[in-house]
Formats: sequence, structure tokens, C-alpha cells
Amino acid sequence: MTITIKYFGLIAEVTKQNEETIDFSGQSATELLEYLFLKYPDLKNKDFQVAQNQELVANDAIITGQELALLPPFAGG
Amino acid sequence: MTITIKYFGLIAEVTKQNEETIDFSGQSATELLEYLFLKYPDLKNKDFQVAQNQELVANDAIITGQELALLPPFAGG
Amino acid sequence: MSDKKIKNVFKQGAISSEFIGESIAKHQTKTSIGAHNIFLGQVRADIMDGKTVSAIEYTAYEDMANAKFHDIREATFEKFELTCMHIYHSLGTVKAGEICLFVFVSSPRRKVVFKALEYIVEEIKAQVPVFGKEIFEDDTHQWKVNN
Amino acid sequence: MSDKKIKNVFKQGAISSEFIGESIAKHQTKTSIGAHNIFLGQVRADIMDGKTVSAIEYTAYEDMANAKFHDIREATFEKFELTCMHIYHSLGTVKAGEICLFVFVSSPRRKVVFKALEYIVEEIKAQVPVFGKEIFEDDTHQWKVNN
Repeated sequence: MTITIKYFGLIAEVTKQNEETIDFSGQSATELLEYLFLKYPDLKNKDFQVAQNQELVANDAIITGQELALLPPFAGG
Repeated sequence: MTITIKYFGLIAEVTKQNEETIDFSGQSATELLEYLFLKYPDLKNKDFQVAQNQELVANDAIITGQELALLPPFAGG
Repeated sequence: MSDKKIKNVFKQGAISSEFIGESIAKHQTKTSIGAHNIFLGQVRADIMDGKTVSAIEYTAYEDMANAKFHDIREATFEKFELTCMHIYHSLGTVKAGEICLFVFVSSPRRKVVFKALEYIVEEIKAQVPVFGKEIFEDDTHQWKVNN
Repeated sequence: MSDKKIKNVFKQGAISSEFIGESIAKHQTKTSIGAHNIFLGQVRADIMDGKTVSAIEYTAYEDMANAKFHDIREATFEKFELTCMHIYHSLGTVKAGEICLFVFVSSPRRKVVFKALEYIVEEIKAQVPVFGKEIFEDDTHQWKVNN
């Protein structure tokens, strides 16, 4: 399945892009992260949360194929 | 001794003046209030506190002869 | 009580939104500040027995009130780590919808400003001899009491 | 979640003191209001390792952030009896001393505004995906983290 992943802040600095579309054959966010850690080794040391369809999800959440995002620590206000 | 008494808000409406100087021969605020209740009978039904030298005092406080004030409920803000 | 000079907190009439905006602007050179918290008291057009409040006429035992504002200020700086604090209260007529109390606290960090501001406002309501005559549209009045 | 339309909370650049003053002025026709409480977040010129922060550059996951602001708004109106509530957050560059967050709550009575405002600000800090790049005077940077 084709999924879109958005990157923000510190995370976008590591991935060197704000967004990408990938072809993903796994099931869970854990598998997606394994893939991303291979592609971007520096991600492993970074603090972030995963959002799916604009809601934070656990690492073992099932990927449903819509919008994903890697969010570094919030700094609003 | 000669004392100055200030009246505010609702209390000044009863006394029909903002301030007066009286000759007072008693000792405590209680005695002063007895005198004022005779002079202004409507004061008895009113809610107020007594301040002496800009500090609230109890009714049995000793009058030292400086500035007194009868303060109705506060309504600041 | 400290030796600091007692300020006059009172302003004649309502406190304007421009004055508040300008006070905020003045703090933009203080770059250690991270959080401001502002309380504004506004005169309500309360309806009592079918009559609507059109204004409050404020009077005060001014010397005692300014001394109490000073004490509250000193106590607040002791209790809370604030960069600055400003208090303004109206005297005279303030119409419904206009502002009669402006309390402004600033600190490097946010947590303290909430506690400090609430403390100041509650102390003002309880300790400061200010009196409010609620004027109705038909020119009758009643005396306001803080709760 | 309610059917109400999701507002855009973001403004490009700093929030000006004039804008805040005008927001206050707009509330003077709402004569059931007795108390306003305003929180302002201001960019601090923090010094780290001898370098001074000159600005913060804000970015956000805008759709999710506006949805979260909306949820916070709805939850606040459920919890607290408020007359109105306004939230504005900066995007882009905000210099040290300038304002990046403006939260404004109003109610007939004061007690509720303190609790409501603190609740909103804490929820924003914890829930809303906004990111802050602290720019130092030598053009290096680091990423801000809320605590």
C-alpha cells in the first residue's frame, strides 16, 4: 500500500524532506519505523511520536494507509 | 480627645457627610460606636468595619485619637 | 513593609483597551519574560428587579487602599518569582462594558503567573477599601458587595 | 467532537499589542462579562552556552494542530462556564520580546476564568503539534522542547 509520511522540525532535518510517499508492505507502525531507521539511521537517536490521521498512536498500531506523521517534542506557546 | 472619622459609600449616605471631627471622651471603639448609633440611628442596621490609622480593628480596640473610618463592604474590581 | 514608595493605583474613569495594549508593548524590551497573565474586571450590566446597571461609580478610602495595594504587591513578590507586576483600579464612573481593574503579572516561566494573578485579584477583592455604587438606568442605585 | 467548523488559530509572525488591545475593545459590547483573563507567551532571549536566542521560528502540523485547538476549545467550554474564548498562535519567525501565543477567556464571574485559562494553556503545551526552532544570534539553532 502507498502511504504518505510527514516530517516536522528536528525530524525533517534528519530526513531532509517534509513529506514523502512510500510503498509499504508491512502492518504495524513498528515495521514502518524499522524501515525508516534503515533509510535514516540518525532517526534512531531522536525523540518523536507517531501520528496516524492526525491522532497520536502507539508503536504497534496497525497502519491503515492514510496520513502518517513523525512528530518531535511539542514547543507551542 | 479630638478624633476625625471618615465615612464611605453606604455609610456616608447614612451620616450625610464624608468626614467629621468629634470630641470623644471614651476609650474603645465600642464606646465610639454607641455614640455614633445615637447620632445616626440608621447605622445600626448597616454592615461595616472600623479602621484606625488605615488598619481594620476589632470593636473593642482602644481609640488612640488619630484617623478612624467606617468602611462598608468592599467592592473593588 | 518595605521602604519602597507607595504608588497611586487609581485612575480616574475607565481603563482603556489602548492603555492595556500600550502596557503590553512596553514589556517587549524585557526579553527575560516568557509569560504574561492579565486580569481585567469589566462592569456588568446586571439586571436586578427588572432594572439594568448602566455604570458603577467607584470611591475609595484612597490612602488605606493604596497602602493595601502596596502590601499586596510586596507579599506577591515574596511569594512568587515575578519579573514585574502592575495594578490599576478605576475611580469615578465606569460604564457597563468598560474596564475597572487591570492586573498584569510577568515571569520568565508560565506556572507561577497563574497562581500569582489569582492571589492578587482575590487579595484586592478582600483587602482593599474600594466601594461601588451600581447606578441603574433610572438613576436609582444600590451598593455593590464583593463575594 | 462537535459539528462546529474548525478555525485557523495560526497567524503569520508575532502577535502585536495593538491586536490584543483591539480584541479587548471588541468585548466591551458584551455587558454580561465581568472578568477577562489573558495569557501571553513571549519569546525569551535565553542564553545557552554563551549564545543568546534572537528568535523562534515556529512550524506546525497545521491540520492536526487546528483540530487539537478545536478539541481543547470544546473541552474547555464543557468544563467551564465561559462567555467566550479566543486562541491565536504564531507561525514563522517571532523575535525575542515578541508575543507568540495569545489566549483570552471571558466569563460573567472571575473564579472560573483563572482555572479555564490555565487549563487551556497547559493543554496547548501538551497536545498541539507546534515546533519551535530557537535561532541564536550567530544563526545556529536548536529545537525547543516544552516542559
